[in-house]
Amino acid sequence: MTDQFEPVIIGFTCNWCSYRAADLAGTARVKYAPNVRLIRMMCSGRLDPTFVMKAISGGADGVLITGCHPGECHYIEQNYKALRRFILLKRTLTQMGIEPGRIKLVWASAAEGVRLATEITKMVEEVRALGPLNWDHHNGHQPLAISHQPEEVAA
Amino acid sequence: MEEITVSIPDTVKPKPIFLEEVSMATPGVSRLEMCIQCGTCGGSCPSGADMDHTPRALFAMIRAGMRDEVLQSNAPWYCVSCYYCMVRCPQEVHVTDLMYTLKRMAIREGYTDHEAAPDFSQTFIGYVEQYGRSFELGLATRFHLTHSPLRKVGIGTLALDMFARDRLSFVPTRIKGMDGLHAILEKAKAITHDAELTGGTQLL
Amino acid sequence: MKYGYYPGCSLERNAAAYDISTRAVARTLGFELEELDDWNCCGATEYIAINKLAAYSLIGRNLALAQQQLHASGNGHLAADGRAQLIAPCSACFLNLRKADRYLQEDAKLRDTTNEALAAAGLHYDPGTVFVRHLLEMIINDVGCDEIKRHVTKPLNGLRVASYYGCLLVRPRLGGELSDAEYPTELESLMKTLGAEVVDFPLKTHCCGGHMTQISAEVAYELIRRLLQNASEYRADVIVTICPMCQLNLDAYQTRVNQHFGTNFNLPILYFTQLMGLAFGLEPKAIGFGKEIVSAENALIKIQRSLEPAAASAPSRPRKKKEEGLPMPRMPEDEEVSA
Amino acid sequence: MSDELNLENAEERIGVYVCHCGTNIAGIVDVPEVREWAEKRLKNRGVVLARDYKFMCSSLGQELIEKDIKEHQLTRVVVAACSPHLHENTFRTACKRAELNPYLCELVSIREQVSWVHTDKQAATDKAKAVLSGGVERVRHHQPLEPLRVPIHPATLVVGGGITGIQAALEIADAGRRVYLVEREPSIGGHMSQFDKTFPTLDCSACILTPKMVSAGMHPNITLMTWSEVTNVSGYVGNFVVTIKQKARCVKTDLCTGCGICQEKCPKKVIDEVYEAGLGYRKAVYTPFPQAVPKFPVIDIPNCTYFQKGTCKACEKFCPTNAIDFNQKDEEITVEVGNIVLATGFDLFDPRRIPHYGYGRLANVFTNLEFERLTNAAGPTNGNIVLRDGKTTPKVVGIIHCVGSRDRNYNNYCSAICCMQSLKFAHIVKERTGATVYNFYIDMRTAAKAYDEFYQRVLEEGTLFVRGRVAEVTDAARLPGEEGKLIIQVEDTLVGKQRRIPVDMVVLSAGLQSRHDSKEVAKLFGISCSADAWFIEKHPKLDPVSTMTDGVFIAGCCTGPKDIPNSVSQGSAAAARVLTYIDRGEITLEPVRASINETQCSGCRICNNLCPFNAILFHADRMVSEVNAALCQGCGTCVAACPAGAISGTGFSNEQIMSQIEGLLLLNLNGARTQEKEMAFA
Repeated sequence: MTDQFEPVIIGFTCNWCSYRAADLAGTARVKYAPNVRLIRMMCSGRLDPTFVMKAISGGADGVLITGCHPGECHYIEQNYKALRRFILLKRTLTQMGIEPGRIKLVWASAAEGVRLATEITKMVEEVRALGPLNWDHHNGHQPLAISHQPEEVAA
Repeated sequence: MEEITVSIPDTVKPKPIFLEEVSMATPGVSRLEMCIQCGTCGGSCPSGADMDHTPRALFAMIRAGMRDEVLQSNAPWYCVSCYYCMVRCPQEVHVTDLMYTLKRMAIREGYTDHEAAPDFSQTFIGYVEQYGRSFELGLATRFHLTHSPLRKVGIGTLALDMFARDRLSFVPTRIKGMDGLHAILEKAKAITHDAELTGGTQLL
Repeated sequence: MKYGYYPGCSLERNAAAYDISTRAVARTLGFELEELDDWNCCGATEYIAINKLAAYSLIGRNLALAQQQLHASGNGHLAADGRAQLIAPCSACFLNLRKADRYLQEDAKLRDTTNEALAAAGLHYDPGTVFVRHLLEMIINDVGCDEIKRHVTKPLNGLRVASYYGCLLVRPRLGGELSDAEYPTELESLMKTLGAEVVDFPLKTHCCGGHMTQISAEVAYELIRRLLQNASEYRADVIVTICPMCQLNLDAYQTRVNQHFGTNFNLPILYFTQLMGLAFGLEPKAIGFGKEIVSAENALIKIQRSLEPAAASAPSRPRKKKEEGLPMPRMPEDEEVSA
Repeated sequence: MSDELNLENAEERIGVYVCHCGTNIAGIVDVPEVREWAEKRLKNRGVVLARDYKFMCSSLGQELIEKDIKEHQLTRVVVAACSPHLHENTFRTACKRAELNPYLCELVSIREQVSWVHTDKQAATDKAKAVLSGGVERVRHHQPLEPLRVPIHPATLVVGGGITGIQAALEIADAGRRVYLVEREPSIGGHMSQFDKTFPTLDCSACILTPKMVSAGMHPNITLMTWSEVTNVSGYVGNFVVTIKQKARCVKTDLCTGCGICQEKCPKKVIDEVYEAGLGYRKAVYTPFPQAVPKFPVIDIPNCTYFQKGTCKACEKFCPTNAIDFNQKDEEITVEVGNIVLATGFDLFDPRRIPHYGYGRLANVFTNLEFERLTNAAGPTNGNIVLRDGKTTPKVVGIIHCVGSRDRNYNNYCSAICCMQSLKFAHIVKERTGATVYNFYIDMRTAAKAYDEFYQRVLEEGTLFVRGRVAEVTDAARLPGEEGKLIIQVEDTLVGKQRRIPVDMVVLSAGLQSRHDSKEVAKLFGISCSADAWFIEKHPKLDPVSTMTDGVFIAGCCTGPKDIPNSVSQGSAAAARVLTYIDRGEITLEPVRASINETQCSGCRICNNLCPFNAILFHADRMVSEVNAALCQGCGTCVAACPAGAISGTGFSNEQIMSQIEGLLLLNLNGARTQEKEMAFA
């Protein structure tokens, strides 16, 4: 690979739509940027803002949140709650001086493998353009030591 | 990271095969590769009956790399730009745009010495490059004098009717910014010329 | 309402009737057309056949000028989305401008090189900043038939009109065109609003031959013949057009077509703006009547005698549900037909 | 951090297994390197051994895991292979066989999410490492769980009374189980009841369908609910509660003998847009066709003179058994079922959308469904193939394939049945009228048992085939011989020339498309739709009649265009799946549920309103909330919302996700993480 900056992006996916979209992208051999690492949850409604904080403080350069299209939630309406949290979260992060472009919400149904892949590649390029998240992880200092286990502080 | 993006790489290969060449030289996305040979274009074409090859056949020949046969074909010159083929194509191939591309290639590669259509186009743009506006009378007369002197009589009577109703002018209108337009077109042609030399197919 | 106006070469002379009637209609309906300063030819269908980049630069100059002039002269010209609105009455000009804008947006390389060329005259165009619209589409969607109806003082009662769209306004679909690529109905509803009787005209979006009249007359004559044939089969008094090229081919070449096929068509070819003018009570001379080669006199007379019964009705297909035979499928316009 | 973590569960002994999946994974990911890396770098995270194997899912691969669990006292297992949706169960069962709680096993996807979607081998291998490391961190926090056991209600709901639904209902009913068969129309039978002949055998559609309809109608185990629609579905697999709206029939079914006098006497003639495809008439009180099941008519209220004008009541007057009841109201019926089969079928593509084919404008252009009625002995012309005028027999007929199909402007897919259907039409026209028949096709698709032989037969009968997609159908005559005809303009692509073929009748083989309301239906039953609004299978090849939603099955054309044989097979397949569930009596569910730690709950009630299933109840006395595990679906929204962190979601606890994040970011490795990151993209 080239020596250009390779961002790391943590992606939260919904078990019913976007995770299956990722599977579909796989079975259809749709190519996308390898910079994203996905986590499966039962529903985008499960997304605890602290997860995002954790990812960012842990050195992720961006966070991708995905869920079912509005009105298509497997649990009726929980993706709307995810949406609300996302908007709030985005505002908070912006206040902390984190570029809004580093966190993104994408709706992707189980049938939209190609779309998910496109969105991922797009976001990777956007974050690459933003460059590394501008605080230093080297000395183990964590600006946001958010954790449900206080002792679990990243080295 | 081109190789792992889902978008089609926007790179000009040094020696593209004929199919790629035609597709690339077409503005926007031609979708030529997507043709399923159903013949909707050939069936829809108002002048399809006069073409030596239907658009569909041309596309098959392009795939087969039959460069000479394709560029010698009269089909593009019979295209009346009605765009029926383009809106009806089940694969959304930009048929009409491709016909323009083939015309340009044919002219550039000297396949069209005795065609009427290219000369008409040449004459037409001749006036545009000279005045910035088209000039019907000049166009009609000059073109027909060189091409079908026999018909110019008929055209003549037609022209008279037009005069009688003040629909034809003797003198072309010349735009103020002619120098500017001239500079623009010269520059454009220069760029095109470079592209021809460097094989920048996409610009041709 | 204020719009940029790109008349195009034809409207200077051979289609002067279109230009005159357009400006007249604009005055009646109260929208303003600001002509683009020092516009140049759009290249018709010719330039693109010779040199792509030169063709796009030629059109690019107009778009660049429009961007400058219209964005400068204030919001009057701007659409809701902030694009400057440029009205083209000629279908070929309309398509060339609209298409160039679209492909310059899609094709980065084309955009950059075109601007490189424009730079030679200190010009620059940002694709998407100018919203190119055809006169008919604008009148239908911005003014609207209800408003137009208010201005109709001398309805065209009894005049049987064949609405002819030709190709380049309805095809290809680049967004924002009329209702359909092959069976649009806007012109018909406009004509009905003017009080005219609209005849069925299956070939309404077929080709007039374009530049073929110059290159391969026989091909063109046949295309023209089909149109005249079809229109007269449905007993049209006039064919109404929206494009100078269509008008020229159907009007100026009608006699030659008659010679060529031994037919005797005598169908005046008028611009829709001329019929609007008539219905608005404007003087025929003031809206370019008399410039057509095939005289429209009979048509004019007919409107005066509008009280007389209309001509024998045209061959019509069984559209309504009939007790004998099998019912026809229900069509959206059925209600309209029965009404 | 990691030191503490080490101590925290130092006792964990994790086994890591990396699958080659032949070359599917190994072709892109350097599997041995990943294994070695895990062994070396994740040692201090509890990984005691790491192996790679050609096919982990093979019995040998599974035995490998079982053996290790026993010999190396593994307490956790991580398999890096395909998607958990494919093989999670396989490996869990393997653990179970080795007496390790199946929920202590984690499957991470390095195939669908790595090797299949990336091309750069180094990048892919590095990502595989990160994904694996995420799994290892996550598995450390897994809890031994017991699957939830849910009883299966033995009754089944079948939605849609076409051939597919009938088939499914009969299979289940014959097995002695209760079925509620719900149909929107007044009679079951669906599209098949409108056909005359069926390809390729040409046996009479009614003759083979009617017996099935009758046995469905008579079957003691089938509750037939026609003129009805499902309005609400709640609950989950095994225990659905379904509300069905029974539209007012205005006919007392207990009194009606189906004698048909009411239909005779009804003065109001209505064009039958459904059963007769708009080609024939029915009365305002009607049964769609003579063999209708049930035999009871319905009153079409919007068209009934009495309901509209207040007078008439002819049907009531003449009904010998006083079965007419104008006062009937719509009824809501609630039933409990354990499983649901959706067989809602298809809509026909509307050819009016292709104006240049002239349908609706040109009298003698017909749709395929109209033509079926035209050829059907019970149809408006008693099976006579005539023009729209009702008398003239066509001398030349053109049949156009792919109308609205294989076309990006309309439906981009192949409708699968049109080729055979058009061949069938060609045969019937020849047989009944001797007319000249043209078939206009793009590609001839006759790929099923005895289909191509039928093509041969139609060729033999002298039908003319033109390979070309028809450009337009017009009545604008141009050449001699075209006057008064319909002209089909097409490029004969095998000749390479444009042709204009004058015909008397045009038949459009309009494609199949999803029901206009399939999106709403999908939402009602909690399943998903493809872009074309077809219902999506759990797995297109290996589980074609199941959906992502347990207990909801799909069969027939609602999943995509199908011919009758395929629809019937799917009906039976769905029935088999349902019967398996019923016979098992209960099914085990993922124990993914939320639970509230009362000591931590502050009673703020934020979670209460978040739950769409009302699974959280509040104990005012103790001021704490509690989750009803039976109702909880495990979405986890409340877990994320609880300000006190009092709610935990099994399977997806904060610890599990938090540590997976750390793993994915390689924070679990000792030493500066940034180096690791560079390593990760060396």
